[in-house]
Amino acid sequence: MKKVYVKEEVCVGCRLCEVYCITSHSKYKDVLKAYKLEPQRPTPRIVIEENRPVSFSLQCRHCDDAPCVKSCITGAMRKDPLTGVVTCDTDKCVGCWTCVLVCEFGAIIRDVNNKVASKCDLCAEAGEPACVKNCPNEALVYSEGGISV
Amino acid sequence: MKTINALGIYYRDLNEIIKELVRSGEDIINLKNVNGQRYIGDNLSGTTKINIEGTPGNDMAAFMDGLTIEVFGNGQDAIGNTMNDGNIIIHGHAGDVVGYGMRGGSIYIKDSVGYRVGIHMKEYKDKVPVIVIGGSAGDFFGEYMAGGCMIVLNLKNDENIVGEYCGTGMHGGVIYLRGDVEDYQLGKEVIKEKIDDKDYALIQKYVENFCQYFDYDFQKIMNHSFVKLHPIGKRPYGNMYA
Amino acid sequence: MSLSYLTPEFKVLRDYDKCINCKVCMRQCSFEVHSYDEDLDKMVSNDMNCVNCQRCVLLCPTQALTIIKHPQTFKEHANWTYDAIRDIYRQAETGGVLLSSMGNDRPYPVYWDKMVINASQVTNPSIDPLREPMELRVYLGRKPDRIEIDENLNVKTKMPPQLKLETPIMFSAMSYGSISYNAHAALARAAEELGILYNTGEGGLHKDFRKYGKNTIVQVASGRFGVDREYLNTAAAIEIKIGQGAKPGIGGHLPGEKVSEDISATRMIPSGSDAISPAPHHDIYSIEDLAQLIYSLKEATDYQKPVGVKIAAVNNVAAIASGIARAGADYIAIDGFRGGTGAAPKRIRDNVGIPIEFAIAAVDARLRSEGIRHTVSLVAAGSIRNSADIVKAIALGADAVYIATAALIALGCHMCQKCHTGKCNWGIATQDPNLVKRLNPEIGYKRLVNLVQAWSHEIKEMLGGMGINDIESLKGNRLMLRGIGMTQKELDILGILAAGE
Amino acid sequence: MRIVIIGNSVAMVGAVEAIRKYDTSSEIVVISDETYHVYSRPLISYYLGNLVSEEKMIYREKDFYRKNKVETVFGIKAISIDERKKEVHLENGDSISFDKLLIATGGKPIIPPVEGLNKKNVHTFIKMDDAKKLKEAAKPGSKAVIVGGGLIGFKAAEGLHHLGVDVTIVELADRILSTILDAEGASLVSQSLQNDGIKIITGTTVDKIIGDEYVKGVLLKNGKELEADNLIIAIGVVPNVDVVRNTSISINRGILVDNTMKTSVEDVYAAGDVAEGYDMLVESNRVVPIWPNAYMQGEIAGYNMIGINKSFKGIFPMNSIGYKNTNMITAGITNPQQEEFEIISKIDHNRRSYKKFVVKENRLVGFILINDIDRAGLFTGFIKNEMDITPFKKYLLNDDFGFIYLPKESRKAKMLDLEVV
Amino acid sequence: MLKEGYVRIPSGCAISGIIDRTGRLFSGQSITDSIATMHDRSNGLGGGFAAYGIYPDFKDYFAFHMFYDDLIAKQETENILKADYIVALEEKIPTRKTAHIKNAPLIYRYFAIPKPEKLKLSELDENEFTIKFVFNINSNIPGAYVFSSGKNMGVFKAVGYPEDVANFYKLESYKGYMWLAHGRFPTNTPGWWGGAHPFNLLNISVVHNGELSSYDTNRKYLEEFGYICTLQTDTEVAAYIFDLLLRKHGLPIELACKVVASPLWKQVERMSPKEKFLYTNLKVIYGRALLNGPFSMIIAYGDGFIAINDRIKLRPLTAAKKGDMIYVASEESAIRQICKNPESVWIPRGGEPVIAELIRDNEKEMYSTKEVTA
Repeated sequence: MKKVYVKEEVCVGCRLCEVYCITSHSKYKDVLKAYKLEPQRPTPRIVIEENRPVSFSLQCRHCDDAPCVKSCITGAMRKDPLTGVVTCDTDKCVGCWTCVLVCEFGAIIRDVNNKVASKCDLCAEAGEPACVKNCPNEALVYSEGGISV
Repeated sequence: MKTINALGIYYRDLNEIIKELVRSGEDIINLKNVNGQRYIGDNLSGTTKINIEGTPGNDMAAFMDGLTIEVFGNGQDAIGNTMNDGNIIIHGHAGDVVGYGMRGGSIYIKDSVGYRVGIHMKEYKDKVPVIVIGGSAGDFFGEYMAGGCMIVLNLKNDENIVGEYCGTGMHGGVIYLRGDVEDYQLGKEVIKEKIDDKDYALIQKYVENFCQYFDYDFQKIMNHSFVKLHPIGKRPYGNMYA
Repeated sequence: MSLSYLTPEFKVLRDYDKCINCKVCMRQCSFEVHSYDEDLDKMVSNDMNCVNCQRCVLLCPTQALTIIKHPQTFKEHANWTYDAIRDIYRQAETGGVLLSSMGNDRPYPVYWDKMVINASQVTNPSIDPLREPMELRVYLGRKPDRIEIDENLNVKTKMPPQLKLETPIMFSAMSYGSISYNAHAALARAAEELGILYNTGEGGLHKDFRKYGKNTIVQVASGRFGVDREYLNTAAAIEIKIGQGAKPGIGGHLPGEKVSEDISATRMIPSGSDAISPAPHHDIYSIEDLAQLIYSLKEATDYQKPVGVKIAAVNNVAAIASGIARAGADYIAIDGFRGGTGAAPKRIRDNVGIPIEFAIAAVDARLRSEGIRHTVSLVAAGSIRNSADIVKAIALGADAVYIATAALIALGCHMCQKCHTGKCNWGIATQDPNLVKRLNPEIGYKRLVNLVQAWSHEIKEMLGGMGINDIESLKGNRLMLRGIGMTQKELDILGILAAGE
Repeated sequence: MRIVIIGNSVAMVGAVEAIRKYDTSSEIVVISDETYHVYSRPLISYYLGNLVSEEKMIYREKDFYRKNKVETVFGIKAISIDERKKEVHLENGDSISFDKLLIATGGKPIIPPVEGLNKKNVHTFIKMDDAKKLKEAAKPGSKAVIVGGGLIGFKAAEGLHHLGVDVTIVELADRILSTILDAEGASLVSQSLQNDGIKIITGTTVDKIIGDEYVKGVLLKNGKELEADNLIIAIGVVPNVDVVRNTSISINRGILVDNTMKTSVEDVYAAGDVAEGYDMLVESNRVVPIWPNAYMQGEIAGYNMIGINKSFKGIFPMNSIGYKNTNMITAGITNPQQEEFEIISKIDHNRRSYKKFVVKENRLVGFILINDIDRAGLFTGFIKNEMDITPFKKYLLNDDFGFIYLPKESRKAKMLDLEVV
Repeated sequence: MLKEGYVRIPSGCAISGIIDRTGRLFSGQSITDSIATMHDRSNGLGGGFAAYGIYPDFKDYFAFHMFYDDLIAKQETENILKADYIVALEEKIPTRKTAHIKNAPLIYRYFAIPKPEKLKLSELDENEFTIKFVFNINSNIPGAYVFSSGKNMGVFKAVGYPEDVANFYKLESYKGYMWLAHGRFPTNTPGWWGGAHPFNLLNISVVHNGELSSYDTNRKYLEEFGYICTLQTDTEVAAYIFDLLLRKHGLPIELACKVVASPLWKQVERMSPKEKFLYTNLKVIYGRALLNGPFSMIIAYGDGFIAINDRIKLRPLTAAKKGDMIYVASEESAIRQICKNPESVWIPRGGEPVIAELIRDNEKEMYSTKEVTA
């Protein structure tokens, strides 16, 4: 399946991916409105790691054998059998963080405000992940089967 | 071993012969009656030894990367230009700009050298170029020197071991002088110091070679005081710009 | 510390209605203009530091930023301008030589813009490059007087080495050190893709780029950085760097703090140590010495590689070029006084040298009058800004052009002229790994390829208009040019007629 | 082929989902003494505390059985197995034959031999019915004593606290959560509980249950007496191996399985809390009664029952639990006493956070994270993948620890899905 | 194409000089062999020689060597010459056909002395008178050029490699006690023979390697003293400066050398008070006569020559001695070619002249103190 990969060599650490992730998961789908109007700004669904000079953003790998799905105590975490996208049903999620415990990528973010797991859904609604679309340096790529180095 | 009478052979033809021999792995090449032919040893690598009788022309051993060249006579200008490795032994004096931009290997000169010797010598990792001079040196000795080691022995006791502006812009490497030097002769980027045991050991190592090549008495040379010149810092012009 | 008299050059206007405190601007500004004030819960700016590189402007996700020239003004004075006063303050504070970067920014006339190009009308046809053949390929190198063939039509002439260019554009010398690894990666790859050459500059050739050897011109400059057997053997051609248009008569100086491990390995000098390239090669103090080095390099490469010489355009350029041609150079690159640089003393950059337009015209004329024009190729450099400049340069007598500033602009340079600080926010003129990665070579090389391809197409269009279908027919074809708004003397030097003549 | 599964919890789901990935034709029969649609056992404390409604307890959507073509035999207990005849005997006298059998009967509470266990309002707390019963009995303002400060007791305490019950935990060990936490960690967590008025009594246990028909209180071994309206026995669980007694299926503490979840008897598998599978850290078989383990063992069993050879690499204990805003994640060996273990830890009282890493031979073998639990899975991964942590060991305690501290090659291999040459 | 005089043409070069201090005459073959060794220092666009002692039969006459583009120029020149001078002999300078020497002008020589009455009328001495004559021809007669005007000496030069030039002029047939040679590497091809070196005025001849960055300063300084720099070459100004310093101002040779290659202020600061006063004022007065930029040059002045480098020695120069013979050249090989085993070979320091004169009584040796045994 197509996933988001990062070329850390060209990640500039701007965190625009985060800005656009928030926007993409906001009600308005608009940067300004997402930040200015929404009472509770969505939790970004990506992890940004930075230890200068290296930086990169990390998105859920949507593992084939997703341990978060297997471990979820509520059944909130599901992998779509067709698309392979792993999503968290926040209605079901109780914030037990077992997914945080088992995700080897540390790619599941705790939405502490809502006490639910927040994770990359590849912007399923938008077609292309917002982080990839808005990465100013093409450090994020949305591709099938990894990228060559 | 191959012997070539270079008398009247144009440098290009001579070098073609030499290159061919070096590339075929010849161990020793004797060049007789060399006079003014340029570029001998240019950009060659290998272990060949070239013996030169006469006066080789300019840019001898330029870009050389290996080889040993022994000159039984004087050298001209720009010997060992941008040389990377190898060994040069000159049984006489040499002209200006010896060892320009030299990065490795060694040059031993029995007598004096001209101006601007060791300009821009630099070292990198295990490559440490060395020039040992039996006589004295002209002005601008070690200018912009960025690495390596130069030793001036002043065995003829010239009034000045080196000329003026010695070590101007120097930012690496070390110069050892057998004898002393006045402050006015030094560039403002160098400091003069007494040598310590480590320095002595280093000098000793190269002087041993020198004595072996030119048949000098080692003890006689070493029974004399040396001074050491080294740069104040790696950034001579760090504060020049606004 | 006493009061500094300097005032900011630029002002950051932040539209707080649009600012979302995302701090992208803060993270992207190496000059530390932007910061977040926790008490105010606002982003704030330090205008003093702003160089107007526009990184923040372009990355701001809400277009909340505008940078303007600082409205702060001095009393108007035609002589003691703001810049003149500012420079004095700077020097009075520091006692230093004023350093600047990129090309001469003084308002000298740009002669390219005073020349116009011809087109066919009726008496001969224009050519449509979309349908009809159009050749841009050039060969740089010494051309023998004549071809010699035997009775079986075998060529007997021993051809001097030639450099093949698919389009008469090369990327000019920029050293690894003055520009970043990624910038070099982009240039090298673009050169390969385009079938042209790029130039290492004097900072050595990184081992990663040896694979682009056949598209690489390596430089031998006074510092001899990174010059060894492999370097010489890898390259397609060797260029002796004598001078640079932005700073004729001045050497280069890469400060130790930019000599990273990687640069140290490439230049083969200890890291952290200044890399000084003095103005002269210490083995060249006269023209016959240049000949000596040219032939030293030819000997070194068995006469298989062209050896070029790059000089700055200066008063005597025609005579010097003639000497260089006779010294055995295969090509001469002439760099006009508007050429770029990673660092140059401002006064030198702004006051030394002559425009490339005059230089190339004068050199071409001189070499022709001596009958040696064919023995050497000419490369014009020093602020070629577009394809029309190239057409004009070739019509004036160049065989090809070097572009550098234009290439860097394609890569994202915003001409803030702060290369010498090493803080290039676009990842070009910097060695800071935090900044270098901002230039993605994947993107960069494509942009360069796009630029050169676009220019090449435009050149074809212009050639077609002139009724020419081979770039060779443009060389020295000064009848294709006319001058506007020039004195007779200027027209004479350029060897062109006035418009209407 | 007919596959029979005894048990209706997560190991069953793991098995069914694995089977149905490749095999849509085999018959699957699920037997359970409970009557509920498969629900989440760990959520019973949430249910108890009114944090989750009963409908939300379901672990898989309502059409799970139908969609997966599972025949359910619910409300009837399987009482024995005839492994030779390949039959499961139910308490109603029926038998169900099988080609493959998965025993996923889970655990059952440990009941200590204490006087007065027969009084009303003495509860256990592992099943939905337990929770319902307790919720019914625990009135706001009433008092509850929880015997056992382990995971079950801890979660029960939280639930009860949410109901407004005055809770006291009685723990025999010197601290609560002693199986997963060390003294520092436990004290930090205890603090949170105590701040909410939950009382914790350690170093003793219940000696006697006081009361008549209903529980009134307990007498502790230390002689102290506590009032109680409800008493919750939460000492722990043991594998529920009742159904395999009197069979040739080997049992230790749980049903012994190999790394394909097969028991000692052909065609009979076991998974989940009832199984004693391989623990990769202690390098021997062990019952690891945790939810993710149960799913994965069920899944492996499922695959193997339909002939797909997949083996279980092993498991180790890991838990993510919390009390209100106190979250803790632990895994592996968390409190070793032997010297061969290296401990890297940091406690921050201001942030009430605690990090502890247990290292053996340059491999991470366990950790405790309290309140600073983000990206805990990275460490779980290191344990699971037996990663040599030497290159980044010194950064483990960094607040921003992540892949960024890993050597570039291994980081990229991991993140870019590639084999880096 | 503009030739020297209309455009400034910097050039690089090879130089060589030989003197037999006893005054014994020797053929031009030696100097030819010497300069030919340095073939690659020139590019075939200029070679020349100065030979002293070659015209003993006419040693009191100015020997004018002339290039004429055509017979009109010759006629006009001879009209002026014969109006002012008694011409003892006029002839074509003998040449031989040489493959590499092309486009030769008309080359004549005249042995002449000023007519006494003209000299008297001019109120000049014969040297001044002759200089004026030379300047007049060179400035005012199109196509005529006096390229040698000393006594008992002559300059021979052409466009070509020096060895070809020697062959062309049959230099092997001349005998002199002092010879200079020059191989030129100009930065263009003037195609004009007058542009080759040596440059000569009266008995001073200069061969030069390098380019004077101070050219225009030097030239304007000389013009104040009546010199007309028709060639725009460095060699020309160098010759005039020595003429000014040695002949007109009567400076000792050593001091003249300290003008063209003056000590640095830093060095002057270290001198004794007396020296300091001298050198300070020398620099103050003759600052614009400093030859700045790279050069090594040989200045012959009849009795000998001075070989000197610029003060920071940007050009090569090697000297050697064997018996009464003194040799100087850009490269040692050029000396070794004709003197296989000199007694000593040395490399003079920057600004440190090698002065080699005919031996007179009670005279000490004046060449450099810096010697290295070969």
